[in-house]
This record gives sequence, C-alpha cells and structure tokens, in this order.
Amino acid sequence: MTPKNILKYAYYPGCSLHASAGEYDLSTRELFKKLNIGLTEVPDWFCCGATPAHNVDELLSLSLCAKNLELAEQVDGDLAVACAACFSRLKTTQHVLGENAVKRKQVEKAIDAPVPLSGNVKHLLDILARDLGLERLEQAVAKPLSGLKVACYYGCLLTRPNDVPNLDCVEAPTIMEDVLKAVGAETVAWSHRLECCGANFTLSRPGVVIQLSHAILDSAKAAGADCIMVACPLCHGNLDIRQKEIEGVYNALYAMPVFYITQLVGLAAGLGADKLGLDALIVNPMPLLKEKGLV
Amino acid sequence: MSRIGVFICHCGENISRTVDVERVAALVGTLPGVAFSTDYKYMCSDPGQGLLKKAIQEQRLSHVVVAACSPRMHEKTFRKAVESAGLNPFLCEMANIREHCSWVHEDRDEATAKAVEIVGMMVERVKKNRVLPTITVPVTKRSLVIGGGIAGIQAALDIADAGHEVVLVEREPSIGGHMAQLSETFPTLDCSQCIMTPKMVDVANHPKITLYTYAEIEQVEGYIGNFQVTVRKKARSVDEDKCTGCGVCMTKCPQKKIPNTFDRNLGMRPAIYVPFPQAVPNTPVIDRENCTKFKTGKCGVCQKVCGPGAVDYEQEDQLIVEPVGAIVVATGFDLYSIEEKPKGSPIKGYGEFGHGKIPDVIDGMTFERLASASGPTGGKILRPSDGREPKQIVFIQCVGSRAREKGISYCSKICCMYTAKHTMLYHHKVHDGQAYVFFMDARTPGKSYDEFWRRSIEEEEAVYIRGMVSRLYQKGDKIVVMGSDIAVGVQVEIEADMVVLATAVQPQKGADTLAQKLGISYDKYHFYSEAHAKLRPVECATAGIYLAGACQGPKDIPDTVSQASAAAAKVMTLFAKDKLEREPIVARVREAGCVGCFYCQKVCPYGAVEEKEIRDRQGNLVKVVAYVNPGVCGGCGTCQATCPSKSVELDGYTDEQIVAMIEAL
Amino acid sequence: MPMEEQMHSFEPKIIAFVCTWCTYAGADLAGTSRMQYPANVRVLKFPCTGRIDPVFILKAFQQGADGVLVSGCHPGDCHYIAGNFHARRRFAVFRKLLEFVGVDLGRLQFSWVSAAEGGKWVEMVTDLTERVRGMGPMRDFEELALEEQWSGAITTPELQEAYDSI
Amino acid sequence: MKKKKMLLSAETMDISFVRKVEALSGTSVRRCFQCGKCSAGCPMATFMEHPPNRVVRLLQLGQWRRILEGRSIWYCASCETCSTRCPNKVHLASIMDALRKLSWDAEGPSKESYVQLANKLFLQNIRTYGRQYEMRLAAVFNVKSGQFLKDLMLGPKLITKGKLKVFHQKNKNMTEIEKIFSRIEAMRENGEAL
Repeated sequence: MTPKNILKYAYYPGCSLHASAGEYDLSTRELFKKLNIGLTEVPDWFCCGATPAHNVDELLSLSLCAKNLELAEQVDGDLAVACAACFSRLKTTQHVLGENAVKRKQVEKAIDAPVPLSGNVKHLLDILARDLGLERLEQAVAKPLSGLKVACYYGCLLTRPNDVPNLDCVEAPTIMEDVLKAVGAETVAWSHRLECCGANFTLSRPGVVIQLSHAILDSAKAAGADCIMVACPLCHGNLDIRQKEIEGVYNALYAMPVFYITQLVGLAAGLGADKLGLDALIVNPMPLLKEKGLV
Repeated sequence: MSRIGVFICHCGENISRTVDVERVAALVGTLPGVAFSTDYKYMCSDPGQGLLKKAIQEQRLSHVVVAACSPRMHEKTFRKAVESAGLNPFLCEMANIREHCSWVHEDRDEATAKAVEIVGMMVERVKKNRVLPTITVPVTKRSLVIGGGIAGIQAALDIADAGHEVVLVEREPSIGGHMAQLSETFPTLDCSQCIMTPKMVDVANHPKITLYTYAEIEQVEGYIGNFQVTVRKKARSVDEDKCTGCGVCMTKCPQKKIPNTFDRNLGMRPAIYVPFPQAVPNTPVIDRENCTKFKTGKCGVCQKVCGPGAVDYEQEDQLIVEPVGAIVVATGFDLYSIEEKPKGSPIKGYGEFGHGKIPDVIDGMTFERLASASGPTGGKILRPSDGREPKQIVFIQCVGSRAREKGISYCSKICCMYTAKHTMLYHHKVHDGQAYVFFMDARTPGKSYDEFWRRSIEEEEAVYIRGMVSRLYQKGDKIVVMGSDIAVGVQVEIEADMVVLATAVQPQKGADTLAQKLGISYDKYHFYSEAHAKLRPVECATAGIYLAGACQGPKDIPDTVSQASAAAAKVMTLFAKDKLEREPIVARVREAGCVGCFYCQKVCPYGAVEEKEIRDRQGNLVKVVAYVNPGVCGGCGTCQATCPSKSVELDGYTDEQIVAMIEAL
Repeated sequence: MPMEEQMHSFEPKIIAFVCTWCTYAGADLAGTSRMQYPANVRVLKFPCTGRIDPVFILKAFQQGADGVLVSGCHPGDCHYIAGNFHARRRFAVFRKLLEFVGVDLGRLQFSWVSAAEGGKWVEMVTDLTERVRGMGPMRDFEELALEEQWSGAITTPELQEAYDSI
Repeated sequence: MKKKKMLLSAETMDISFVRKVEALSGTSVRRCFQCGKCSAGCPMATFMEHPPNRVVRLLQLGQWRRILEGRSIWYCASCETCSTRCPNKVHLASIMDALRKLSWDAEGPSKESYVQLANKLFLQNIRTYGRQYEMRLAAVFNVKSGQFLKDLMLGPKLITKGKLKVFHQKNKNMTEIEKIFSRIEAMRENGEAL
C-alpha cells in the first residue's frame, strides 16, 4: 500500500505523446516530478486503437485496451492517462466489459488473459484536482497565472458519455476551471467548451475540422479568452496546428495559443519554458506570456 | 318611505387610504331615504356585523347598503347578517368601493367623488328591492340512469349502494354496452368480460335497482328533484317473469342466418336471441324484423319448445312513468364508419380507404371481436374474406378523428392506446406476423399508458410509422397501403393481409333526440355539454341532470368509471336534503301583460319557460301565457331583455332597479 | 374658453354594463392587481349580458352618459350557456339602429372581458374614456331626456289600466 | 440522394441485420422514439445525407442498405453527444460503430473512401508497429488517396517542432499484438464473434 500522501502511478502516454504531442509528455513528466508524484511508464504499451479501431472493429478496440490494462498491472499504482482519447477508450473498455459478459469472454479469448476491470484508470486532471487535491496544488504554486484569461476546452471524450468516464458532470464540468483557478488563472465562461473539434477527420476530411474548430476558436475569442487550454492531443492538433489554416479560410485573426493543462500548471509551479516544451507550440505563446509577465 | 342604512367600510386602510370615508358617509347621509349613515374600520368583522345588526334594530332600517369590497367577496356575509337582524336578505346591497374605486385610483378627491356616486347608485337601487322569499322544491330521492354500459352500471351501483332507488334504462336487450364487446383492456390486459360480468350481475341482483332493458326514454318532464320520466319498454315477445333462460328456443329457431351485430356482423345468430352468452338479463328477444313467425305468420317453433310458456307473440310496447329526482345520462359512444355518407352530411366517408367495401379492412371494434375468446372466431385473428390468418397487418390511427375534412376535428382519445393493445394481442396470437401502425402522434397521457405503448414497439415488435396513409386498394388478395415515413422522408408501401382502422369515437345515434327530451345542451358532434369544462365537468347546465362516460366526450374505461362515480356522488349530494333551496333570482311573468308570443321560451337556455292556460270562471280559455318554472330557471334574465311587452321580470334585477341606478347618475 | 381647452378639461361620464361572472370579476381582478384607470366609469352589474336591454343604453345616454361600455363573457364561456350570444345578436341590430338615428358609435363599446382579463378591462376603460373625452360631451339626447320620464315601473293608474287591458 | 419508395414486408425489413447491430452495440434500436435530439446536437449532421435520427429510423425499418450506401456513418465523429443526451438511453454512437463494422463486412458499399482508408491505414500501422506513427500514417494516406500535396505546408514545420518523428521503432512484444489480431480473425471464422 502506498502511504496516503505519496502518490505513485503507472503512466500510459499513448502514441501521440510520443510523437506530435511530445510537449504534453515532457510537461507531464516534469510537472509530476516537481509535484513529487511518481510516474512509471507502462513497459511496451500498445496503441489503444483510438477512434479508428472502435469505429470499425469494436472487438479489436476492446482487446487492445484490455491488453494495455493487463500490461499496466505490472506497474504499481493507478493508471495515469494523459490523452483524452486513450482515457476514453480505456474507461469505455472497462465499462463495456463490466456490463457485457459475452464481449468480455471474446476479449479474454483474444488477449488470452483475464481482463483486469478493477484497476483505476485516471486522467491527469483527476489526479491533479482530486488525488493531489486543489489545496496542495495551490501550495505548489510558485508563480500564479494571474491575469491570464483561459478558455478551458474539454472536447468530447473527457466527460462523455454518461456513466463512463465519470470524470465530472457531462454537460457542465468544472474540473479544468477548478485546477486553473487553483493556480491563479482566470477562466472565461464560453459556449463551445464541449463541442467537437472534428477529431480524427484531420487526416481524412480536414475541411470538417476547419469548420468545427473555427466555431470553437471564434467562441473562445468572443468570450475574451487569451488562450485555450486542452487535455487532448487531437484537440490540440486541430486548434493549434490548423489555426493558421483556419484563419486563412475564414479571414480571421486569432493568434490564440493553445496550451496543454500540464504546461499551464507547470508554468505556475515554476517550471521553465524549456521543461514545458512551449517552443513546440505552433501558435507562439511567448508574446502572451511575456505580456502577462509569466516568462 | 324607506329608512335606508348605509355602512361605509374602511377595510383597514384599503379603502380609507384613497377614499375619504367620513365624507362619503356624511354626503350619503343627506340623500333622500337614507336614515342612517356611518363608517367603520372593518365592516365584515364580528363587531362590524354587530354594528350593522344593532343599527337595523335601533334605527328600524328598511334597507341596507354596505359600501365595502366586491359583492363577490362579502355579499353573502352581509345578507346573512341582515337576515339575522330580521330583514329579508335581499333588501341588502353592496357598493363596491374597493376593487372598483380605492384600489384603482390614486387621486383622493376623484376617488371620494366616485365612491359617493357608487354608493348613491346603490341607495337608489336598494329602494326598489323587493322582499324575495327563498325558493324551496321537494326532492324525489330516486334516480334514473340512462344507458347500461360501464358508465351507467357504475353510476347505478354507486347510487343504489347509497340506499337510493335507481331506474336503469338500456336500449339493447342486455346491459354491458361496448365494454362487454372488448377482448382485453389496456394498460393491464385484463380480460374485459372478466371484470365486467360480475358488475352486470350485481346490477341484476341489486334490490334497489329496477332494470329496464330493450327500453328507451319516451318523455321527460319536470325539473330538478321532480322529474317524471316515461320509459318505453319495447315488446320483447318473451315474458321476462316466466323465462328461465334455458336457451332451448334459440337452439331450435330455424332462422339462424342473421348477422350478429354484437359480433360486428362477423357471426350469425337466430331470430330469437340474447346478444351474447353472458347477457343480463338472460332473457331472449325476438327480432321481429327477421322472425319468420312475424314475417309470414308460420313457424312458432320457439313457442312450442318453450317449457315455461314464456314466448308471447302478442306482447306490446309498454309505457311506464317513473318519478325521479335526478338523472344520470350515460349513453356512451358509437364508432364512426368510413362508409360513404349521404350527400350534404357534415361527416364524410373515406373513399380513399374504399368506403368500407374492402372486406379485410375492418375497424378496431371488429378486431376486438376477433381477438375475444368468446368472439366469432374463438379468439383467432382471421380475415373476414377467406378466414386466413393475416401475416402482415396494418393499423391506421386517426381515421375520422382529427380529420377536419371528414367533419371531425377532435381527438378520439382512446385509439392510440387500443391500437397499441391490438398490436400486442396480434403479436401474442400470430407469432410469425408483423404489425405496422401508421400514426401522427401517440397520445398516451395516463397512468402506465406510455410504458404500455413503448412496450408494443420495444418488446412486441410493432413497427410504428409516423405519417398518414394516403390510400388503400385491393390487389389480388392483398391490400396495398400507400403511406409515408416522415422521419425518413420517403414513401412507404405495404402489401397487407388485413387493415385495422382506428375509427373515431362518436356519440350514440339519437343522442340529439334524447338531449332535446332532457333539455340538455350538446355540441355540434352531439356530445353532451357539461356545465363548466373544468369546475362542473359532470353536471349539465340543466339542474338535476348529470353526465357519465363517453356521451360527454371520448373517454377510456378508467375515466368513464371515475366520471360515473362522480355523477353518482353528485346525485347523492342532491339526495342528502329533503328539500332544495335556491337563490330566488328567478324570472317571473306578469301574466296580465304577457301576449303569449313565447319569444322568452325560444331564448331560455334552461327550458324553464312553460305554457300556462288562463281560464275565466266558466273555464273558457282566455289566453295562453308564459310561466317560468322557478325550479328550473337559471336567472340569466335573457327572457326579460327579449320580452317585447315587458311582461317578464328577473327578481333582483328588475327594470325598476336598473333604471333607478342609471337615473342616480 | 378656447374649444380645445374645453375639450381637454371635460370629464366624460362612462357607464359600463357588465355581467357578474366575467367582466365584473375581471374588473375586480384589476382592483386586486392594483391597476390604475380613469375614475370616469360607473359599473352596473347584471347577471348576464343577455339581461341587458338596449333601452338601458338609451336611458344611460339620456341621463347624461357620454360613453357606454357593454361587456360580458367571451363567446362560449357564458355562465348561462348562451346569454352572451343573444346579447351579441341583439346589440348587432341595436348598433345599426343607433347609427341610423345618428349616434356616433364611437361612444359605444361592446367587448368580451373574462374574469382573468383585468388588464383588458383597464385598457378598455382607459381607451373609451380617452376616446369620448376627445369627442366631447354627448348632447344628442338632452332634449329627449326632458320628454321621456318613464322609469320602468307601472307608477300611474293609467299605465296600470293600460297593462291590465292587454 | 435517391428517394426510392420503401416497400415494407417481413422480407424487406431485414431484422437479422438489426439484431446484429443490437448485439454489437449493446443498445436497443427499437427503443428510439424519434425525438430528434441526436440530430439536433450532432456536430456532423450538416455533412450527412441521413441525419443521425434517420439512420436509426431506417435501421428500425430494416433498411440497412440505404444507410450503408450513404456516407453518414463515415461522417460520425464519435463525439458521443448523441449517446450522452438521448432521453431514451439509446447509445447511438455505439450503433454507428456497429454499422461501420458491418459496412466493412459487407465490403464497404459506401463511396466515402477517405475516412475508410484512414481507418484501414491506422489499423495496419497498429498491426505492424504496435503503436501509431503519425508521419507514416499521413504520408501513406496522402499517397494512397492521391492527394500528394495535402497539408504539404504543415509537414516541415511539424518536423522542425519535433512533432513528426521520421524514425521509429517497433515494440519489443510485437508477437503479442499479432496474436490478438489473428485470434480475433480466428474467432470470427469460427463464428464465435461478429
């Protein structure tokens, strides 16, 4: 048993964090180090299958996730997940296999092992807001993000559907805002925090992404946000990487930096830009951070 | 000379804040006829009423005006106080200086001036008020119930159980009504006969219930508490006292090919018959139109085989007069048919559905008979045309109902639920069959109703298609149903083996004639009108007549039974008193002036105006004048405004009183 | 006094004939809701608009009313089943007659005000008062008023005899 | 879109297909009462020829060909808004998953090739490498879909930002992933799974 005040997790970064979202991985590791939270990467983890797998082959999707859950058993502690998509898939797998005995049998046959359904799968947000707690988070703040107006973007997969991730209220979550307020930032109330960004259509139908992400950027800007905060590499890709393209299509100017949650919390905890991978962001956040006196 | 007392109320500060009450009292005190005028903080309080009573006695007041709130608030209070001080209550009037004055004006002078005028008007009015005696009428504590369906049965049993005599009149040879025809009932799928027949037997055995079946209402006279009802008991040709109900006559009757209307003409019955085996009473009737004996004079088999000698070909209609104090109308409903209607009829048929000529297009009630274990097919769903089991069955909702073009704009209320039930019954009986339902809306607002409907879809696999059917036509032995699914937005075509139409609920045939006999009102569809849609839903505007069941509007069984019990409770309330008291605001005819034009009779909504003969001492008819029956008069005064010779007056609102008020301006 | 000023300072007399069940109750509601309206109106309560004899309207004009309001239940809502329908037909004819005689119909208002329509009552009374104020005093019946004295009662032996002889 | 008339009968309403969808998705199709809330909130509805509620409606009537021939199911973003807000607990996102799976089984009658291609490549990558390598995925997609210049401007920038890794390794335990794939294939062949 882990002593109550020492937190220790198995870590499932997911494919994106090892590629396009390297800064999310980096900032997560650095932040957890700073907060004295243990993080051990699950050895030889596989891709969770993400949206494409469950889209066309649910059994494969469930099997891949089940395999990862089994691999995670080797490491002590609950499973910490950074990517919202991976989090959603792992949680869904636990939920579906817990409810459907037929599917569970099929999956167990596919991975040739029992599926560990009791292990806790936790998103970073949950760890920061609840396991560590807002009070301890507040205590860890070295440089409060005062004056920074943030639009917290949840996207689809963090909270939906009902009864599955159970991270927060599906229609009116506050967990991101709670965390950000604890580190001194200001959060804006805005309309599109739960709308879809277009997700994995970024590869096959980028036009869709441009249309949907445009609505999100527009809403954030109208609400007076300085920047957007996300907890999902796919959302980040669509809002950050494609932002310039969206500006071009819609003849608009956002210059709206899109941060990962760990980057903003890390900044408040006193981590330097290099340890947060801020240079990896496509929309340059430096002018904003300088203006607010945060770097 | 009148000695009027005027009492001005402050109503705390509600009146005195804007109206100078002392000034009003002083000014009004100078009016001719006013003997006493004062103001008081709260006239309606105990001391206030005490002040009023004391003044009446000490000042020997002849009339009273209380200037305070609206008469709708406290008129009763003050009239009662006046009565207890020995004055006739109708010599007291209220002047409304609160709702109509102090509360709606801010300027104190203006409001005070207005208050003086309002009180002045009432002073002039009250001078013309007359002593009105309370009207009392005796109550005959017997009740008539018209209609022996579930509504009539429930009302009759409730009233009879309360100890009052009931006369139950049913047009058909047996009581039971439509409910006896049903197979199973929603939302619990109870067998209808199982819950119905015990009640029918209770009626037959109840010592307080006189049952007339095969009988109709001939005439209704009188008014609340005192009706005289003439019942025509049609000739049954079978002596009810002698008949043992053995049924030999029916088995021996050689004429057996008469379509059985109880089974919606699906089965056959003999000329001497009971409509169904559980009939109450179990006494057969000879259908004289179809009986060989009556048609040709030859046969007489039933008489020969009848052991007790009950068959009586000579029997005649009987007229029986029953005195009753209250009437419950429970004549129920009939079903709309899609057949071609006569030209000019406000209701039209469905040519697009074949005008009822496609044999396997049936209505919901026919389906009930098919599904009923005691029905013509023993509970099997079979096509009327060839007796095959339909594998594709289509139900169509809102046939007639909600179809303005066909002349009916109302919702029939029960069809959504019974169609859901039909799909279930079908699915239980034809396992490899598929039921489709074309519908506009599913209206299921009742306890456990929506769950029932959803069950028919989710568990009993009925396919509901939102969208109406354009046309039906026969193609070989199939019926082609041309519809559309508006959720998909494309046309739908189904080749059905059988089509069941949820046809509209209509009032019983002859509902209008009966209404005219009873003097009750009805709407354009001939549903009977309640006195108030919300607050008096079981009473007719005509006092002493109550409504139960679908004769008032489409209703399902739970609602019908509730209303029947409510109507029974209303009857019991009436019977709780020996005499009826009513407000004496009734019209009176000045016979000397009446010229007998009877315009008043035409406009009277209550049928209170009767004809009265005036004869001289030798008994010669002088003239016929109008007479307003005070027991029936509702007190609207329309007759008075209509009377060309000013010969009828509404007590309490006479021309004198009103003109006095106008002149006081 | 200039004409315009005279018009303005003129306070018209409005008589309202209303039924007990709907409009009287509606006027009560205006009171309980503390709505405000001009103090020019005097309300006469009838059981039903069916009771309102057109003669009363003439009588009111004769007695110096400058405007008359007749109001009852909405069609179909009559407490006495159909009294308001009779009233409606009667007044439709009566309006024609008044028009023929030459009375400005702007002085006469028929309407339906239900027990729930306190606001409508206020609107109705205010509009009519202001309209009649603009029209000036009613003078058409002043002469008639001197001639016609019958109060509706059979007060003289001659009248009594006349009636008895019918 | 063709508005072909629906001829409904026990034969044309393919209920066995609906049963497969229900088994795969674990949700009831019949339960839907066509309130339209799914379509009201769907971010992708404007891209679909059959909005979500109509997909379910067609399914209720066994008209699956109409669904699979269209692009609607491939334009579902799996955002789960419909499932979350359905008043009657119909898990429409799962129904969409099931429909896509059955569409593949039926050799993908839909003309929507890009989304299907992307999905195929994604799964191939997993089978070959165990993890997803976006650079490779995007490059192969562009080649296979014939859009050589698509997102060309993004590439170099992403590489310099370290967002696309040009080199990658396979997982050490690759045999296990292959086993999972082949076991599932075997189960399907034996009829043990859909």
